Amino acid sequence: MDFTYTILIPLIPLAVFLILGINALKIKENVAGIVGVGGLLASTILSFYTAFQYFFKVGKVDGVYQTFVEKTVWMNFTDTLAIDMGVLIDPISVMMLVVVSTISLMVHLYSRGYMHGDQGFTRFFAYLSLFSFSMYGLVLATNLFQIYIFWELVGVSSFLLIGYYYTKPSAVAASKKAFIVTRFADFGFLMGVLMIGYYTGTFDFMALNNPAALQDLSSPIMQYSGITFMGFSVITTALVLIFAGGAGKSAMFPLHIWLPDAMEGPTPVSALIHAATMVVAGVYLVARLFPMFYFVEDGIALQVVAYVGGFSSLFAALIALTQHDIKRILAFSTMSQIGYMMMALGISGYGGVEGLGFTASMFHLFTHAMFKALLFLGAGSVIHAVHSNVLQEMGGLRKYLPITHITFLIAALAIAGVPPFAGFFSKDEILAAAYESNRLLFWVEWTVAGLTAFYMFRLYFGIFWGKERVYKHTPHESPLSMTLPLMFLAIVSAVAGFVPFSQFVSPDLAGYTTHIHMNIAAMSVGVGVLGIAIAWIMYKKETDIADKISSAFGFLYKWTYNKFYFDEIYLFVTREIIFKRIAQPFAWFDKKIVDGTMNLIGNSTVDISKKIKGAQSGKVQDYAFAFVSGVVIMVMVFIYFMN
Amino acid sequence: MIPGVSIYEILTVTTLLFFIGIYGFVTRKNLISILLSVELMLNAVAVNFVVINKYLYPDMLQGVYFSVFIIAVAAAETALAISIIINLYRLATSVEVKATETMKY
Amino acid sequence: MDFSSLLLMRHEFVLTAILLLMIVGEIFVSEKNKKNLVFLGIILFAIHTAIGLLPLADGTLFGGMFKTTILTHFFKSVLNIGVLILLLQSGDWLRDKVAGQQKASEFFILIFSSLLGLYFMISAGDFLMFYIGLELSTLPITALAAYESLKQKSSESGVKLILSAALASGTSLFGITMMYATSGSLFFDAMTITASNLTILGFLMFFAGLAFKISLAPFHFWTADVYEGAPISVASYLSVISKGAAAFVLMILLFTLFRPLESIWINLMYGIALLTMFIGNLFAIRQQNLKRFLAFSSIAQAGFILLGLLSVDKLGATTIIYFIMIYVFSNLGAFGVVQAISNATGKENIDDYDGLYRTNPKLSLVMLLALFSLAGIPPVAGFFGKFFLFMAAASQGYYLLVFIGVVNVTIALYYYLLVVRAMFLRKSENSIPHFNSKPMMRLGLIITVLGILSLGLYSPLYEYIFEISNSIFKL
Amino acid sequence: MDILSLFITVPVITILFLTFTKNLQQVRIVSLVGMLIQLGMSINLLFAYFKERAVNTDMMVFTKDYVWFESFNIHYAIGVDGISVALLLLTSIVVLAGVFISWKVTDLSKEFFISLIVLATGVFGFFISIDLFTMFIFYEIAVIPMYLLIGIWGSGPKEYSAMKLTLMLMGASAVLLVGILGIYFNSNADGGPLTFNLLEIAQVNIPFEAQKLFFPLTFLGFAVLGALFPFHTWSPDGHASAPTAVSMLHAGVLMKLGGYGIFRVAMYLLPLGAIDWSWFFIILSSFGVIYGALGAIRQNDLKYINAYSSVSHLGMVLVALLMMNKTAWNGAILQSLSHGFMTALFFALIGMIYERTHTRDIHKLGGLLKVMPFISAIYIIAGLANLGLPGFSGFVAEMNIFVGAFENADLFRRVATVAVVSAIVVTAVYILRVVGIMLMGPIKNEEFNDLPASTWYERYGVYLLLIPIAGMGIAPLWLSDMILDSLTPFIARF
Repeated sequence: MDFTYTILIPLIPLAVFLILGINALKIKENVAGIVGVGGLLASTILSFYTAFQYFFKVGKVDGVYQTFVEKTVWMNFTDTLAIDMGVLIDPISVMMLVVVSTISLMVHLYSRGYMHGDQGFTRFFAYLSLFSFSMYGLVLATNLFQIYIFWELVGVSSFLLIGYYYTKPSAVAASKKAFIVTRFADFGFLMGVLMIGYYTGTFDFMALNNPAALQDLSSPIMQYSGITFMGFSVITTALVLIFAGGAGKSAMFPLHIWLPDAMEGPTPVSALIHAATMVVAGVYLVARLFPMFYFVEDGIALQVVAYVGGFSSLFAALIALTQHDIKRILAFSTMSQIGYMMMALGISGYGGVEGLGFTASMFHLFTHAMFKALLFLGAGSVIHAVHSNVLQEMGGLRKYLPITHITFLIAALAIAGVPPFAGFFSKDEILAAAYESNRLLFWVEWTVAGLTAFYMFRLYFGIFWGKERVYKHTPHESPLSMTLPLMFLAIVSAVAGFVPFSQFVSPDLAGYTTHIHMNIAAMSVGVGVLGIAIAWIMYKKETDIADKISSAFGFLYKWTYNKFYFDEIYLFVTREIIFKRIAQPFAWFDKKIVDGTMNLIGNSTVDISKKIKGAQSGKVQDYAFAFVSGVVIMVMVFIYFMN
Repeated sequence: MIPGVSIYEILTVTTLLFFIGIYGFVTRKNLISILLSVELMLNAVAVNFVVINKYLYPDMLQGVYFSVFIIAVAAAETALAISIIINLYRLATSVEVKATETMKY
Repeated sequence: MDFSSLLLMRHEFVLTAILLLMIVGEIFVSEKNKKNLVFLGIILFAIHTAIGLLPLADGTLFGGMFKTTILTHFFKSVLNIGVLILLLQSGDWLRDKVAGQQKASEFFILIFSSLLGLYFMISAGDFLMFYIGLELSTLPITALAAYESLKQKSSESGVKLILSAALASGTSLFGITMMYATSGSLFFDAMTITASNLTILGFLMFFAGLAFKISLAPFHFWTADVYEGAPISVASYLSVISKGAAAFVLMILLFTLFRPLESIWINLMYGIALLTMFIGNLFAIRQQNLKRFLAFSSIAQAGFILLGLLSVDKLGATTIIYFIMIYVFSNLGAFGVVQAISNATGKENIDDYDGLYRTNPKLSLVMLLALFSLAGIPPVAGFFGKFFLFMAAASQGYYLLVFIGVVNVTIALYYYLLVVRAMFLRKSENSIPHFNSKPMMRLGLIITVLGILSLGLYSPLYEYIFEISNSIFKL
Repeated sequence: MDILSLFITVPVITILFLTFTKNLQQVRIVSLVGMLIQLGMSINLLFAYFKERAVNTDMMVFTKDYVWFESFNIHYAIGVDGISVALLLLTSIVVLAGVFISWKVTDLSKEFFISLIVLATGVFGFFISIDLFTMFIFYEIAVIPMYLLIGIWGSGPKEYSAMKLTLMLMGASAVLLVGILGIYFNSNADGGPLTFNLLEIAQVNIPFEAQKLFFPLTFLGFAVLGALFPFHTWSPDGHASAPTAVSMLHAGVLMKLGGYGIFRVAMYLLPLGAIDWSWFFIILSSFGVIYGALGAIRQNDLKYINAYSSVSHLGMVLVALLMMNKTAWNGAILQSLSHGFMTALFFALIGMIYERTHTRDIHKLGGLLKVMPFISAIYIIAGLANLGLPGFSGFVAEMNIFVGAFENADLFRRVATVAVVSAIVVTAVYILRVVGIMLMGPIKNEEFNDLPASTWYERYGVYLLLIPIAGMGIAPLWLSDMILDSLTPFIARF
């Protein structure tokens, strides 16, 4: 089966980007919109066609999904080591294609309404296409280096999109922060890639993800795994470093600080990049290398993934409880949900039902993309209506924005894990997997499920119910171009749960069938409903319970409200340590010491010549004396040396 | 060939003469006397030539000729120097060494 | 006896003839035509230079007192060309400034006789001839230094020069007596130089006299003052012609007569070279008057010449001659420009040159080339001269000295660039106004520029010198 | 006239023509035409090289050899391999761009273009010559015009900077000259004649003591031009004072002579010395990488920022050269090329910004993206390229360097490698700092609103530099393979 045409999926958006980008100043808004959406529509159709072909036309060959690779050499490092460019078609990449296409298309449609009248409209669509191109490339990558290349590209397109309102200082700062923090993580990623390249002698996923070779320590890719670094095999170290890169992109603790600020970007961007697609790249990366993570040294690296994921999800959920900026709340919930996925990957096994965690994680990635994008777009629609994204300035919007209200509710139910919405199924699988393998993490995630439900409905009630606010001009429902995507996504998030996901996606590509685990489902739904109920009590009507509680847990509240002071710590490190304590002394050293010495050499020469000018006294007798003494000295030196 | 006088005595004398000349050159304040000291040096040399010739290599006369030339050249040198010094006197109304210290450093 | 052998002295005879002609002219030419004696002198000398280029057989005269080889012949021609350029450059000065004072022909007479002295010095076969040549080359110049009889500085420089010269010649004569005493002869061929203490003593004193003429440290102090006071053409004659000739002679004597003392004078040259380079450069850095400036730069250049002496073979000899030749052209270029400007405006300070390029671009370019050539910047000739000297030194393994030498090149570059800075970088409202230099000056400068540009790149010249420099060891 | 000597003759002829030009228009036309021809020739050379390489497996192709100074065995010997071909292309492009950018030079324009082209001639000559003597001559020819170029047409403390730059580089050439002479006088170690010819010397095995003595000298002599810490201080001042085109040419091309010379002369001829000394220079240069980057963080003058980033990037080149394997060397050459284009582009843009706003202090600038979108957009692209974004040349080069450096398994080089790699973060910091402060954010100065848009010659200059940057970044295969293949004779020496 030939999947070469899939190369078009990334290339079309690239072409669109170049067209729109090069004459960003000339192209009119509507043209740009049509070109952008059209281009992406094409890619989307192709992606769905690919998915259909892959899963149903080709299907399983003797019980396993095939992996198709089309690649060509891009650059040679050595005779054996090279960067290839190409496409790799296997269940998760196809799944990601579907996700990315769907969300991206929706966001494109939505943006035509949302960005309407903005003078940078064309530029915005150019950026979106650039992002889609990079994301497709990342998804289809055939080897570590290719994924790193597109990894950087999505990073930069996210940078551009966050800084889209470049006259807003906060936006500029946010974009810088996002880029530099992820760049810092990528440093780890790159080191990991280099180590893999050096110790295994290949970057290619097909070669790396070969379980047989991974278990046989004499195989070419594992031959150096004996070499240890700080007690771990170098391979493990490399994997941990690579995960660090993933953690940076996916805003895992402690590299999460850029995500909330990233909300400075236009809301569609937050929906596309910082909720649905780019931030899950980290999860995708781990999933991509799952066999390595799992088999190398019995998955020590995988443990790291699990605990980081688990902690991040709890950490983010706690912060989300107290935030006021609705987009930031969503941002933290994103972080916490990604934590879920990471954790699920971390505790997953490999073969058959063992791989439930893997499947669940991918499943959750899929569903989460849908309803989180929906939430963001909904939030966008709300902000579009009230021109504010502070929770306190909203309330009772349900009659002004009916469609937004309903869709938002569906999404909220989905994320809260209420059956039969999509979130329920994926979350249930995750919890089930966790329950099987790691009780501690299971309870953590269980709590998080409750917290999620609570803050989601705090948000929901806060926006659409609660006390009516006075709005400058009465809010009105967004245009169809915006609500259409909402409705579509709402439907998806409602029904996506019934996809028999484990049939398609599993670590060993074999696929298997799952069933609802009733007791766990009960527990999770229970805690979810509990959370919703509390939120109902506190925020449905205008009450002061919330304030009472918050004042009761004074310092805890302050901590969570200030995101545990993480930004401050980072600020301190960068401003005080790096800038003041390191860079400034360096500059001084350069100016004074290094440059100083160079100048000193020059000046001292001139000074000497000033000093000795007296010798040329102008007295002929002094000259004569110098002459004679010159002779005498010569003679004396000669005598000294000869005798 | 002066009987009873060995070459060493004469050479000692001439060497003394030479260094006296140098000493005079370095210490005199007056240009003319500096010139005289130069003459002393040259004469010391001239005597040297003659003596070395007579005492060591009497079969040839190179030294003697040389001393003749030295005397002649010295005369020319002196004449030239005097004329320049006179010219200087015309301009600076002094034949002190101090008059020749305007250019320095 | 066969007088045809006297043709070996062709240079000397022709020059003497010209000299006498000038005297005759001085006597018989009427007052108002005195100016034209300048042309006469230059034309005659041009003819002499032309004749000098004709081939000349090797040989000796007067029982070895006078020797001529293809090398000395070649070098005399180099000196001729140098003097010719110098005369061209000073021609206008003589006509306009001096001829009024009825002294134009004196200048020629004195210059020619000094040149004659250099000839004899170069082809001297014994110390008597050498001494006569030395004095004959020095005394007329002392007269010329005091040439501008109305300027006190001029007389002062004359006094300084003649007194120091007398001291120097006295010292070297004393040295000669010692060597005479030990070796029993004054003929270079007959002398048997052995490393006895007295000989070495004599050699050192003799060397001091020659070093004075080349103005090597610490025998250089007269240089700057004399250059400053003397007329520019005299200064340039001192710094180019007589210095070059003296260096050439020093090389010949060291390579042939004093070869037995090699182990001693090698170290001596090493030390003196270091001292001279540093003294020259360090003093040059803060000079304002261009004549003093060039004086010290020429001292530094002399220091570089000594590097070549360190390799006592064809290579060393060739590089030295080659360097001197290039140095003649470069320095004459610099002095020429200084003279042109000083004739036109009387300004001799570096600051006066501010913004020169914008008013007199051609002169500034000549100066630029000359300075780059002195500094040793490719592709102008000076670079090749210096580079080959360094190669000569390095060929004997004196890498440290080479390094110090190149460091000195850098220092030198600094002060040469100061002049360039004044001419090109600076802007000044009262900069020297534009003027057209006189035809003779222009011709002189053009020749120097051609020399500066071609001598280095045109390798056959070097190869030719390399060929003939064998004969130095046949002397 | 053979294909290579044309690279010297064409500029010389251009200069001759320039001397006869009457007015500004003629000056521009002549220099533009001359440099266009030059660019055409280098592109032609590229294809000719591929054709030749297919049939000819010598290290150097198109070799020509004319005796110059017979007694010294000095020849005018020329030849090229993949490396020099690439660098020639770089040079001609940057020079042409420089001509475009300095279209507006009116004060002594004739002299300006003459000196500019003299500089270029030196560089071209340096890259084609395989005889140490001619190489050295061209090296100095390339350095000297800088004095006039900075001193006359520069800005700020130009006299100081010009003098400093010239003297430091000349001082470096002092060290270099000793090294070269050392090589020359040891080139008869196997009893052959003394020679300056690189290829012949490479056949001789120079005794280890000599290599140990002369490698550091040769290395330093070139490395100062390559802005090796701590001899880099001429570069910030020099660049800050130099006129735009000169900064472009100097940072873009002239500084590459350093790395090229080190590779071609110091390392190729003295491999044992290189191995013996590498540890020391790795310390210096890898420190220089971080040092330059950190230095750039604190600067406020655009040109200083760029100068320090050059120190950091060229430090990478030196580290890579010392890592002693083909991948790293390939990276070093690619980095030389890519840095050449990028930094030239940067200086060109800085020049445009300065020309319009009359300041280079980023704190005085702000929101330029709104008022001069073209220039600012290109600046952002250049910045992203500079911090090694995939799709641009910088990434390709740096990845080669990193992978190559990582090939050395010993701890010391590992540490150096990590230090060098970590520079990508710092680079991002200072690039984004500039972008954030200067291009984004609100407009600081109302006058900026009515600044002129970019002119046609500026655009041409920019495109000229941008195309190769993107080209190298998107399709590096042919270039890197061409260089890799030329590296084989080098690796054979180690």
